Amino acid sequence: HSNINHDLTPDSVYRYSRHLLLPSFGVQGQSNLLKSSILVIGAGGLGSPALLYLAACGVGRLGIVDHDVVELNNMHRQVIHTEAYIGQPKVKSAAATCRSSSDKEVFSRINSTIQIVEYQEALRTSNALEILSQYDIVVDATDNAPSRYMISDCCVVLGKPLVSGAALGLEGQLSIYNYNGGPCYRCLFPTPPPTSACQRCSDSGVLGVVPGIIGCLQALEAIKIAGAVGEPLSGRMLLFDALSARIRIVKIRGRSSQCEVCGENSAFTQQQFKNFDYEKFTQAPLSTLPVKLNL
Amino acid sequence: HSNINHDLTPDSVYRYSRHLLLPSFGVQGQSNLLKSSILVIGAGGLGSPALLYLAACGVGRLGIVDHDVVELNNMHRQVIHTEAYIGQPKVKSAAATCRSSSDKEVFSRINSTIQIVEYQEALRTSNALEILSQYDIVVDATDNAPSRYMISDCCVVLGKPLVSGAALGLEGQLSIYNYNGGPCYRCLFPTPPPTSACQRCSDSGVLGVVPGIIGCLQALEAIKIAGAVGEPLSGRMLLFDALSARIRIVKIRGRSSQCEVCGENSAFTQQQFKNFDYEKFTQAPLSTLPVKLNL
Amino acid sequence: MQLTLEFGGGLELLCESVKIHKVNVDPPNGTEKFIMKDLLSWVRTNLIKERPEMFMKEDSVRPGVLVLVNDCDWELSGQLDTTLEDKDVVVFISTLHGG
Amino acid sequence: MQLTLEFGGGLELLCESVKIHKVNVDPPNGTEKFIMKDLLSWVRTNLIKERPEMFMKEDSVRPGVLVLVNDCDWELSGQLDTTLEDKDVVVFISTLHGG
Ligand SMILES: [Zn+2]
Ligand SMILES: [Zn+2]
Repeated sequence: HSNINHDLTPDSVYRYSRHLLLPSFGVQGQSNLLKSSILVIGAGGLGSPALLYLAACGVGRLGIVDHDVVELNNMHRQVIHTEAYIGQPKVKSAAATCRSSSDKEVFSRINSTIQIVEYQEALRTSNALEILSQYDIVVDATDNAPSRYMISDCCVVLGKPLVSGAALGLEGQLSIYNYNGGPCYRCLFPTPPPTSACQRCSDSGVLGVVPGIIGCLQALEAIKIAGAVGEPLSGRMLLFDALSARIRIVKIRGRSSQCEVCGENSAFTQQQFKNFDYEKFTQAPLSTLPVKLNL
Repeated sequence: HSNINHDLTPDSVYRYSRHLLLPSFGVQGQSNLLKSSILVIGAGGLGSPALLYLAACGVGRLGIVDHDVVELNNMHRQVIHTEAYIGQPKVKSAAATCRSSSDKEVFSRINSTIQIVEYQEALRTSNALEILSQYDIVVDATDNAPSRYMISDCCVVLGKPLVSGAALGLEGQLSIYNYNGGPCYRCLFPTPPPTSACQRCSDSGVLGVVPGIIGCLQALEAIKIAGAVGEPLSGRMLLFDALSARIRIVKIRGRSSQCEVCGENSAFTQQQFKNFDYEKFTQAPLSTLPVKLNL
Repeated sequence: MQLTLEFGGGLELLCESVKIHKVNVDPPNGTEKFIMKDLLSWVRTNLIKERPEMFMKEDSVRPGVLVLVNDCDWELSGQLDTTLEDKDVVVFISTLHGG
Repeated sequence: MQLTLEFGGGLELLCESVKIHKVNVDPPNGTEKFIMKDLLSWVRTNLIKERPEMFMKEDSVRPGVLVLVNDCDWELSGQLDTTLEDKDVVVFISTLHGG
């Protein structure tokens, strides 16, 4: 292994040595990772493990978007947050766990050597282009249908690969959109589902470790794209059923020439994106208040 | 949902509300979890995510066994540890992340309401019976062959289910042993492999998020057993290939009547366990020093 | 002809929370082929116990439902015209949005 | 007869790091069946490029290797006597110990 040309510092060589030893990842994969930038939208059930592993593995710049605050009923699955941060913004809590944070905390955390950028705001058509354009890869870790359409459309107009995960109840789903000529979210789902089919974790519940598994898989797929290794899960979808411990990886359709956003004759521009009403399109709000549980 | 008999405190109802909402988990599953005890052996790449999710989900008593100290080259995958704990015992670091820890730290962490028991020692035949006997479920998150045989044998003589995970390079494996009449580790692997076939992460490397995924799946299977829900992965094995994003769940043999430890005619007693030399049996040490990487 | 039908992502709630159904179906009178269009109406009649509008819209599945024939998106095999064969596995899964 | 052979858990290193091999094999002279015992010697002759002792021990696989025929442990189908059929998938995987 000696005498390979690389630009890793001695500290990085030591920190990431288990990656450097891998013939199929190695110095080149780690070097690619350190130069990459990844945006994670949502610091909840999916975003928590995704952020932990993306920070740990050495992504050069990691962005976190979330407008929410930490609540006690998040703690069963959002393992990046700590009880001390209940009531405080998730972005602050997640960033503090990933790196040496504010002056208040004298100790550093998982990886103080990477850059973390905090966006303590809801993602909207008004700020999405500006934020997403600064990253190589986007991870959708949100929890509602309008956000998923908005993020996919934004990735199409900006040409960014999208690692999309979802979890509800005891099931999870995962795919990569808009990557290497593959389909976008709208190619698969041109028409939004009826609102009655769009359950949320806050309404229907979720076993905490299920988004944990899907979020880790999102981190893996983002690392594969950023590191330029392996076969990313594009044109395929992973379907996970926790209760029966069954996993299917299925082949899905390719890019649709008829797609209104990424198709051949589409003229969906940045300006049209800015003016598109995703809440009206999906008949659902970008964020809601949770229901009260009466036991 | 109202007026169901249960023994959850109002705080627990709120903290675990997303679990309580699940028809297939609900109050009964959560109540089972809160009364259960789970021992995680190894607070490294597999143990980190397993411990995070087991603490978060509300396992009543969580034991952690590890003799090692946190090193910088663990940080790429052992996301439960923080840079401040480098050089300190992994058990201390992991316990501090899971709960309100020592007097030094005034803030609490993921779940201050559960009991965490620290075993800052290597697991040996001399202490294994005493430690494992105090838990309902055992999670093998170790990194070497002699430990895997020792833990499985100990689970057989004590009648404990074993959730066993492994990860190396870009692959992972997962199964449940000694559960509900299913096979033990020795039923599958009666003869130890040659030492040349027993690579470790420290020798061969591992992509950090791969044990992340397997460790989360271990937490899930332990939660299913503890909560008494779903079909645990017994008599089946999950094989994960991260590079190609392929997962197989295969059917494996049942309990072997010829098994030297769990078989019909076996007379493997606690005393024999105590006297068994696992290092000699596998021709491998229970712990080793990592190799130096020369770049 | 025996088929295995699986429902997921919440669609199982429409069939009494049973996810896997082994069923026997036969081509409609006067035809030889059994296609996905036939299966949808068979499912609607025989398996869906409530809220059929959560499963179908007009003569296809509702938006947000993926259909997989032997682990392959039905868009790749001809959608409603896909011919089914003995022992095929058909999965109906509703896309999830939670996280 | 076409078979798909897969190697994992490090065994692929013995076959030039290729994990999936689509191969054509025929029953030995004078026999009609092709069994796992035949496949093992075929693999040893045709695919294993180095350290054959990491793959086989005597006439079976070495300890620590799981053999799966169509996603099912070969212990359940007769081990070395398992009869193979066209399009079967055989997986050889070395058990991992890392973590
Ligand atoms: Zn499209
Ligand atoms: Zn046994």
